[in-house]
Amino acid sequence: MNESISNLWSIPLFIIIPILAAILLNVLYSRKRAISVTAVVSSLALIVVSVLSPFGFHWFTGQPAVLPTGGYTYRADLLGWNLALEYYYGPLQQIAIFLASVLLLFVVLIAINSLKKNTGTYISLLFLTFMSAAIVIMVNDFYHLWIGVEIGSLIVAGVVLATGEAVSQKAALKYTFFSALSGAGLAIALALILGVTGYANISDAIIAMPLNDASLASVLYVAFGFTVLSWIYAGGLAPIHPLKADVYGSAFPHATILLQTQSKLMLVAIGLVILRLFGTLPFAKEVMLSVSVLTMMIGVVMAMLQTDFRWTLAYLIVSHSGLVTLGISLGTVQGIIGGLFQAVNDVVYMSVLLLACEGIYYFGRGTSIKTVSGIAKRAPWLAVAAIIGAFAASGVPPFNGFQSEIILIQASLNYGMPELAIVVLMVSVTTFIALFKGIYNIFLRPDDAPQAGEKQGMPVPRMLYVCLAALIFITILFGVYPQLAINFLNEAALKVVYIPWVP
Amino acid sequence: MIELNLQFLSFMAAAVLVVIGLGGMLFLDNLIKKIIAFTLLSDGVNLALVTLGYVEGGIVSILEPGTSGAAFPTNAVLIFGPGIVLTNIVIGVSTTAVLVAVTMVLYQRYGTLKASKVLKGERK
Amino acid sequence: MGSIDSLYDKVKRFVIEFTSGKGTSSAMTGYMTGELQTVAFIMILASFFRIFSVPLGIVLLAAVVGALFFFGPMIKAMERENSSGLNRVLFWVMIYFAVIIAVTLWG
Amino acid sequence: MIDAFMVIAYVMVIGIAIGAVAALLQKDLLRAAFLSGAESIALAFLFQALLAPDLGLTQAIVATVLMPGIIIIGIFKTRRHEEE
Repeated sequence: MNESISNLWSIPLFIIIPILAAILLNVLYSRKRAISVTAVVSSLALIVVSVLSPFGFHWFTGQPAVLPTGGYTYRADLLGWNLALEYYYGPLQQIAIFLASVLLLFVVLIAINSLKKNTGTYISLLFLTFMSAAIVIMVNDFYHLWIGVEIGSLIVAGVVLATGEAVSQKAALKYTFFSALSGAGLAIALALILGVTGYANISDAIIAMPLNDASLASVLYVAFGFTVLSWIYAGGLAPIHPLKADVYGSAFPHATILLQTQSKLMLVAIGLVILRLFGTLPFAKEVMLSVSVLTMMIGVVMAMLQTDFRWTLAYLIVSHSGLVTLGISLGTVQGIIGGLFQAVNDVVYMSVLLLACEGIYYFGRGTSIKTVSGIAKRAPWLAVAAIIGAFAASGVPPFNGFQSEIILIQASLNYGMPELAIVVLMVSVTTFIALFKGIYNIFLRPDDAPQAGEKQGMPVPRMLYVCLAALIFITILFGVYPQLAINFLNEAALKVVYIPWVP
Repeated sequence: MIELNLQFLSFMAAAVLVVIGLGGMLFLDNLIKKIIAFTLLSDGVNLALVTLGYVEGGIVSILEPGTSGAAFPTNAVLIFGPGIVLTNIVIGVSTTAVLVAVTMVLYQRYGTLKASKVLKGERK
Repeated sequence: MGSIDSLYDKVKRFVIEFTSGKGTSSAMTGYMTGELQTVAFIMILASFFRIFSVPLGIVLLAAVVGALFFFGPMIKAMERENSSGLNRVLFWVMIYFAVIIAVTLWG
Repeated sequence: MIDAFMVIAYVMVIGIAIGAVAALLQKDLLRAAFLSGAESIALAFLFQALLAPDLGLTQAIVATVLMPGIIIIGIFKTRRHEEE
């Protein structure tokens, strides 16, 4: 580990730049040129900072946590409690935040091009979505974890409300109601862990965890249950998935890119926290595995039934977050690498599909597979992009989905659970069927009744094709050279498994 | 025999609040009532968190000029509960504001507050 | 009541159940494939019980296969339970949480 | 051991329970909002008894002004009585 043990200049920038950009954009409100300049410059700055930043820590209270050797570099007892509110920026964080900021740039570009009025407030919400995702992926203490999850869920409601449709307002209302349950659950869980261990820092808490004390076991189980509840909520896993799918399906497709990125990063971050804290409890991994298998199965089956391409994608996102969960909850090095790599790939290929969906949306007649047809004649490149996205999502070799799914399959075979491998295979096959049901009907089916004078919709902004090309390039890059990403993720997985240290 | 001390009583009150809040969110049909039930739920969680940190016969965990520094960490009420609750109160208020705003928009659209009519899960 | 359905009647009812909802051909294929997927998934889940004991797994698998084909289209029930009604989701979450706590506390 | 302090705590606990139930049983939403505010004020006193006076102050402000205010704005923009 060659990270610096001192307060790092770059980590606060990931929080400060989005907040400042959000405030500025909110003030600018509808001045188009100023908004586009501010938004693009801020997201470019985020990309640059994420590339240039070294690895290391930032402590809010000025005191570090324990070192991996068990000693403290500096310790100040504040009323007997070692606070150590801490952010960590490492390889996993670097690749995750880099991808998220690239996607933020694309989303901002498309939002500026497509929306007509009041773009300032909307784009500031997009920046805050990125900020909550960055908080949760970098965090190493319960307090910021909880605040990141809470802020994230409120902002999701705001982004969804921006479409102004009835279905999105309902989705936002339901999603916000549930933030009560998960936020309260996470608060109780972290209070219990704080009470048992006495540390707010996760690395400290793991070392101080009284796993062998039988009298405290039930407290730990209750804390585990509540943490799993908020994990399910933040990541959109099995019992709460209808609400999350509503959220994905009723937001603008380009906003869904950021929403699913935020959700995947939260899934990874909270999942790794649960694994590090409670991984040694009996039945903890089994509970997580059952959650992931249920999510994959229900999500993919529900995706088959949808007749709207947006909702097909929404349920597919849900079911693929089950794949990520599967890898993380296996708890082996290979499994964690597979899960993290799947999260990275998932974000990329689902973005390709969602941008294609956005392209369909521009042709004016919605995204229902019953009414839209024959798009391929009008927009051949959009059809190509959608088909490449479908191939990547269902794990066809030259694209990135294949690489992570093969790691997941190998990991579950090595774990001694061939059923899980079968489930992963079935999920990828069914993804293919569900996507091609939509793609055939929308792109390839001949246009059944092209009435004269029918509204043709807006032209697709050129920016969308540029973003699609860049995302497809990343898809193929990770498919051909998976080591590019795996080198980053390998260290994180090793740290999670062998020393309970920040991933 | 459980002693009826303050901590036990507050835990009971918190449990009552959480149960009433959950029941209200689950069984009441009016959206404003659901929001009130939500505030009751978050109040119950706050009370539970404060009660977790309570120490029988302790002192308030604020360093006043008179208190001795040595006895303070052992006697003071645990600080993590209040620390979380202070944030939770603020988050509860903002969540309530978002909920009320969305409810107002939905009322303008549908003209009713009944959740069974407003939140019908229809899709395209 | 002793009305005995012939196999034809059963298959006919099975197919009609699918078309009662959104009766287009594209929706129909989705429902059919989804039904088969559900059956396969639940069979795989049942086979998980082999980690406790192999005979139990075999018996359970056979029972689940029988039950699935007896209860007809599972997909309808699944779609109904997966609707995004607020109270329905809240109910499922409570049950789920209770199951998690019970499993971990007993285990 | 029954002293004045414990009596106040008992009263507040009972007040919380009654206020919560009464707020959800009202047909008049405005009255429900005020009752939930009353419940929150009882909670503020209980925070005081639980040795968290800072929280008591915050909760008192939130309970008397912010929460009922937000809900009452919502009620005035929608409707006052629960429909059958």
